[in-house]
Amino acid sequence: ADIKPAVVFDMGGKFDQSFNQGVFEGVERFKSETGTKYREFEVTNPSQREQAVRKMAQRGANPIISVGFAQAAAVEKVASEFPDTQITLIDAVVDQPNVQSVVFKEHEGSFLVGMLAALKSQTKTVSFIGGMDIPLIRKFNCGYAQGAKYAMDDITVISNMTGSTPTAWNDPSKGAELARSQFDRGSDVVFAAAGGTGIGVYQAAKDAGKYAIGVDSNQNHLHPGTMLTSMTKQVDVAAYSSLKSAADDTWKPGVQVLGLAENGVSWALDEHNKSLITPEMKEAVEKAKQAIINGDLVVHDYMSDNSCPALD
Amino acid sequence: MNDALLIAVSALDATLRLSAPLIFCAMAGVFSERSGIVDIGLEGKMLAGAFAAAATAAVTGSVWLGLFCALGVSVAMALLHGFACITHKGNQVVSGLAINILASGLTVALGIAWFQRGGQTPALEADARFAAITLPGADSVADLPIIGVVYSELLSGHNILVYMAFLSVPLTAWVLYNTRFGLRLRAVGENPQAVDTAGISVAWLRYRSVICAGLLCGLAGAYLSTAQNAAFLKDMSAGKGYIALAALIFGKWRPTQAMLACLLFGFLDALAARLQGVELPLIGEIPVQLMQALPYILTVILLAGFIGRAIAPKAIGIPYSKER
Amino acid sequence: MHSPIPDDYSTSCAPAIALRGISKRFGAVKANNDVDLTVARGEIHGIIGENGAGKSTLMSILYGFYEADSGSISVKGELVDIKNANDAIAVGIGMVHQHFMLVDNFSVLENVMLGAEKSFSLATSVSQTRKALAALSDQYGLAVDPDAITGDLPVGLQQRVEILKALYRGAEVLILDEPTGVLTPQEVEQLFDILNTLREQGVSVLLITHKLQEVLAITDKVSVMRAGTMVAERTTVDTSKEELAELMVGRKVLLHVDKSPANPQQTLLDVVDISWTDPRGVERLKSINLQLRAGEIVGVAGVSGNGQTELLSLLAGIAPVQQGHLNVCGTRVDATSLLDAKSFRHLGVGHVAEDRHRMGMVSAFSARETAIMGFEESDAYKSSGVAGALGLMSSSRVTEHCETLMAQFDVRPADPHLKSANFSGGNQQKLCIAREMEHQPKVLLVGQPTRGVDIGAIEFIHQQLVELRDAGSAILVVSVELEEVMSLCDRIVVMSEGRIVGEMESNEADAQRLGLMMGISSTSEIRS
Amino acid sequence: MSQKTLPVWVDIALIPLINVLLAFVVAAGVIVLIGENPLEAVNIMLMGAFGYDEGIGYTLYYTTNFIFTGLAVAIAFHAGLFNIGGEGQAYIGGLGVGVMCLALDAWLPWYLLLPLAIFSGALFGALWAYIPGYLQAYRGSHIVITTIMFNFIASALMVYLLVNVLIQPGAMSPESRRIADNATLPFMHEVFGAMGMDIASSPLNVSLFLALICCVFVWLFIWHTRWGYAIRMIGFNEQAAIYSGINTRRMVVLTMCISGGLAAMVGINEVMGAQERVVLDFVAGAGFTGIAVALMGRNHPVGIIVASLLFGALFQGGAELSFEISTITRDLVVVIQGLVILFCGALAYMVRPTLERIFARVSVEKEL
Ligand SMILES: Nc1ncnc2c1ncn2[C@@H]1O[C@H](COP(=O)(O)OP(=O)(O)OP(=O)(O)O)[C@@H](O)[C@H]1O
Ligand SMILES: Nc1ncnc2c1ncn2[C@@H]1O[C@H](COP(=O)(O)OP(=O)(O)OP(=O)(O)O)[C@@H](O)[C@H]1O
Ligand SMILES: [Mg+2]
Ligand SMILES: [Mg+2]
Repeated sequence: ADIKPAVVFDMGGKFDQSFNQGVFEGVERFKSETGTKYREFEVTNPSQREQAVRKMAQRGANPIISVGFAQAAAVEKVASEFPDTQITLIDAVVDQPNVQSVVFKEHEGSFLVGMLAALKSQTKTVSFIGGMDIPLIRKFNCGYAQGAKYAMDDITVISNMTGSTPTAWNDPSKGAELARSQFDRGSDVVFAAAGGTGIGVYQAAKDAGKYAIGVDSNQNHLHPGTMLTSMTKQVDVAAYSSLKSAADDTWKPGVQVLGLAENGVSWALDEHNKSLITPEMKEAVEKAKQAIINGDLVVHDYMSDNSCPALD
Repeated sequence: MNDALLIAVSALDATLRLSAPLIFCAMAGVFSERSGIVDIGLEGKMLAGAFAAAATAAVTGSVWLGLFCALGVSVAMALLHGFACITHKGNQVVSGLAINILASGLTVALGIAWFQRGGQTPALEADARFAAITLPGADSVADLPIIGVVYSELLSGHNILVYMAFLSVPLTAWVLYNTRFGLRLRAVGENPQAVDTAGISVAWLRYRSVICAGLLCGLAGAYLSTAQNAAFLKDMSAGKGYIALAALIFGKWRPTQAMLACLLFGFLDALAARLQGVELPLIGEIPVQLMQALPYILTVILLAGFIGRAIAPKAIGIPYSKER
Repeated sequence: MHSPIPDDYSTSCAPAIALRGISKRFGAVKANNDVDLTVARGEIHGIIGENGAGKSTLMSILYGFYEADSGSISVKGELVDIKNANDAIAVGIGMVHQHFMLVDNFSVLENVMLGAEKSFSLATSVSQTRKALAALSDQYGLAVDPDAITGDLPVGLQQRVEILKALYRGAEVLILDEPTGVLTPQEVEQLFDILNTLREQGVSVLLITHKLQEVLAITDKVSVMRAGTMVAERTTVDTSKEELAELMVGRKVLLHVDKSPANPQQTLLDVVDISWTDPRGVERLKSINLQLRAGEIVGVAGVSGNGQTELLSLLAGIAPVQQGHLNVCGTRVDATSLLDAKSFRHLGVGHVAEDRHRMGMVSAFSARETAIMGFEESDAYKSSGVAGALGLMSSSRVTEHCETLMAQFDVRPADPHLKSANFSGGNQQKLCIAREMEHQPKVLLVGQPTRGVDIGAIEFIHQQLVELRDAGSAILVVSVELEEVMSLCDRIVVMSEGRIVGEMESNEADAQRLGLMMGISSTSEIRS
Repeated sequence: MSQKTLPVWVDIALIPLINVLLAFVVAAGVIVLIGENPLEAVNIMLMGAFGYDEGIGYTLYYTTNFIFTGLAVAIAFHAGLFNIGGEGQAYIGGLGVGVMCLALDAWLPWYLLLPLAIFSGALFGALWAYIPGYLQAYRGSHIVITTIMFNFIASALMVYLLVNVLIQPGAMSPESRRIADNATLPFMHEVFGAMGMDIASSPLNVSLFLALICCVFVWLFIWHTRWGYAIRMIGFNEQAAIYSGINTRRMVVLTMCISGGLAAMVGINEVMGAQERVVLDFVAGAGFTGIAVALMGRNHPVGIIVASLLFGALFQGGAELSFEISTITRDLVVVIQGLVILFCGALAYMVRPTLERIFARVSVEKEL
């Protein structure tokens, strides 16, 4: 069927090197494949979320992709006003008959890259740099620490958050500085879940000859030889398949939890980093992945109880 | 012992990197404010410079061309400030604010139009950035105790703009205290009538001062986007212009003291990155926000006259006019 | 005459400076109107005149700070075009401004060199200037530490720096604008020694002052200005203090105030041993003792700048008492009292400020707002009922009040809503006086009651003051107009250099005697 | 300033109008540079801001904030003080509003809570302005610098509180819990809905009325009370104020407190109205926009309402513009705002000499 899709990006903007950008890439792919144009809006002010989603609905957009947990309240409201409009909400859950909520098990993916970091580390110290200090990012952090400790139980995990405001997603200088301070404290692998801030982290790792791990999309190509791997979160796939299913009339409301089993999160291995990953590392990680999928290995989700035993 | 030294050295190393843009801006502030023109617009000029540098370097691949454009754009904004405040006797604070807002909007609006990356410029290749310079002999002395570490780790290995930042301080001091231009500049900030009756044009003198400020802010901007980082990002100056302003006041409008204030604020920043989540004996964990606010708090305390007194140039902020 | 032997006939014959037909307006003010002036080489030429006569303006034109609207300037016989200070310096004119043009936090050396640096690098300039300065100091006996911070120097030395600045630039004509106003007697003496030396070296000096004593002591020639025009020129040896006093302060119309003899009653204001030092450390008032009784008008005569302004501020509660004390209508006020102008008003003190533009009114206010200054808290202007309880003022009451005052004092135009700035000077003054008199003050302080006021209005204001006196108020009038003081006041005190130097009943006073007393300074006492 | 005088309407209407037009002409240049049609942009902005009920709602919602901050800047201006700290005062003021609402929302309905929240917000905002005011009056620290510093300190403090104290456990973003429904200000669409009129929903709430009441308050206070009289006297001529016996220092501090209290009312609109909770950075630059508003509105409540409406329309129309034209983003609105501040503030007197010449010529011709 013919669809009129629309996307409402959140405050970071569609080039945030993170989930907004992931959605952007997904819908761009859909656009180039099907030639379907879409409307878009970047929110700049908290009060604009609802305005934007509603306006999309009013203009007859269908489906609407609403990006980010912060839009949950807006989606909840607008969804009830426009029961015929299909809304896909990414990274949060809204219980409405016309809303599809897509959330990810970031802790599972983080667990795997945590393992890789620990296996690669010469100094028995690895580190994590988050963007804004929010539970979602602590979830990454917690999964990462669990993975590292699972692979090597006497490893040290250093964690830092860039800041507590949205500017923390966009502060590469600060990210680089944090990374350097972690290297000074012995870390030789750093995982950044910090949006645009990560750019600075990777650069610092490259300058210092350490390893870095990318996030959300596959960022291995940024600095081959430095990027150990990336923890991919298939936001683009989610966005793409949401539009695709709408076009095929197979779009379904409800909650989709995408973890390792669903291939919603994973670790990236490609030509840019294959020389860094030894067969033993790969084997260990794949084994753990299988165990998690089977349910033999349970990764603790920070957001389930707002605590992280692995980091205490 | 050696570990402690290394950590100290690395914190100081970070201090140098972090204070470099502050120092450029503070020196810019010295030129402008010592001539009697309030410069709230350090932030905006730096941001515009950062954008110009990154955009040009990304397109041409030449970091020097980028630097050149940064200087040009920043000076153009300084001239706008001068046009408003010197020629039209406008309110200097309002003009500075306008420049900051304009810069923050224009850089992103143009960036989106030109590069389609949400205001970001394309990431720069290594040769389109200012690379680290190893000072002569750094490797050979690296093994000497203390001195070797300090020289090879702390002093060596920064990019050229960091060195220029620190050179800009003696240069500013020299211009200010050892040249005819500096003498007149200081005079016009204290008593423009004295300068006028001595047969010197107040307006032209002040224009030259704000141009100097523009040049230095341009350097700060180029540092942000082509040396410290490898691209321009929206609002990447992140309040550094205001911190530099605070440092300028903290340093009582004097180059060397302003530099020390910049180093202090840079050190606080470096420390903040290292103290995050660390329990300190007796004090416990220091909130990051407190560290971030510390430069401003210190400056207010200084301004209130509780630790020494910062006396501004007498004629600062007052448009000069002959008529009573 | 002190002219040196001419070394070159043609240049020495021509006057050092000749001004012809100089006019300059500031808005509506004709600050200079067709002024001529000639100064010979090696001559000290005095220019005297009242405040606002246009002396400073004329000198600023000569120095290129302002451009004249019309007229010409020649230097040594050649017509010159002086557009800015640079041009003036180039033809050898130097000026010491009334308000010093010095950078306080610079060293003496830096101040001297500013604008005349010989090279881009200061080091070279500094050493050159240091040498030149030492030479100049020797030549003219102008010793001053070149490395001292200018702002820390006493005013006398600061003035020396100004003179050195001019000489360093090769000035052959030196303009001094009221150089003695801020000096101590010793400093004045030193200055005069310097001027004598300069004259001997062939430098022409233009000396602007109010002080007749000084003019007679040092000048060769004197020019008198009044209201923007040059009214007379005299050779000093051929004139007298009396003549100059008359030329300077004399009015064509002698005012006569109709009044009965005073009938002084109880003391309402007692000033006991008051001394006062300004923030710069200059002692402005020195042991002032003064009594003001109900039913009399006391005049304070004196050249402005001799402490009258400070005295008024102190008596009005604007400046705090430092030493000594006051007795204001039965209340003792000393350094420990925390009273402000408002408290003084409550004690019954009215105050017409000397300078209405700086203090007495707010140009941007409408007349009705200016008319309640200082009394805005009065219940008379409150709204009635709830609005009043909430603190609202009644617009109509304020307007009515202003209309009443305007009618009483014949303020024109009688428009309470007109901006204060748009009234003529005389009408502004009438409004201010009306405001202060309305509340029947026990003590009324009046600074320059008729400055810039036309003759009709002067008479009216004088009458009002006399009526207030007869109603039992004590009035203190500060004025630079001798005629006014003599005709209006019952008793006159003369102030000079922060002291009361004389006191007399007004029927014993005459202009010459007062003028002489005003000119009395410790300098002349020391000299004689 | 110049001696020559111009008719009043030129000063208060024509010059601001010319300045705004100049700003828009330059902005049009930027739009052309970006490759879009400025006329189309203007059309979209106007329609977006005033063309339909939701747009009007948003425009007025922004306007509400700008009235508060504009009044805050203006009242300080009347005393000759340049309060750049509206941003921080509004932020801290919102904290005051939030604290009161969060503490009492379980017990009180909004109409009982509102006065308490206004009081608490104003108190917090006033306190944040008190310190710079005090330092200016009694210690001679320059208010421009101290208020700038206080904006940053406020921001750091609020982040700390939101992240560590106010955040509800488990929440993603640093924001307080929602204020209970009965305690939040009714939205305008709810009010109209109750009256049987159906209008589109927008964040516009009853605090618009509070803003208008504040305008009346400021007007009365400045021009009809003795405090306002004293404030204006200090602003025009401090010497005259001292002559009149006004305690200028105390008035400076008082003025700053009122200014801060007015800025804090942004917290009512945002915390108690639009967002219904304390969120990060809810002031969103309104404090700075207030400076432009006060400059354009010539520090008079009526002018401030007009200027706020202009900026409100600019924000809403600008959002609409970025909605419709993908190459134009929100940042262009920032540019226009900067240009308005530049032309209406810093270059306010640029056209004056020209106009004076024109008017002088016209009046001479009339005389002939
Ligand atoms: N820059 C100016 N702008 C406007 N009016 C001026 C200016 N300078 C002088 N005037 C006016 O011109 C007139 C002459 O002033 P001037 O300073 O020359 O007087 P003066 O004789 O030096 O008086 P004083 O003895 O008080 O110094 C006065 O009415 C003064 O107010
Ligand atoms: N700026 C102005 N705008 C409007 N009207 C003015 C302005 N200045 C003066 N006037 C009016 O012009 C008239 C003449 O003013 P001016 O100051 O020349 O009077 P004046 O002759 O000096 O009177 P006085 O002797 O009382 O000072 C007055 O009625 C005054 O109200
Ligand atoms: Mg004079
Ligand atoms: Mg007059």
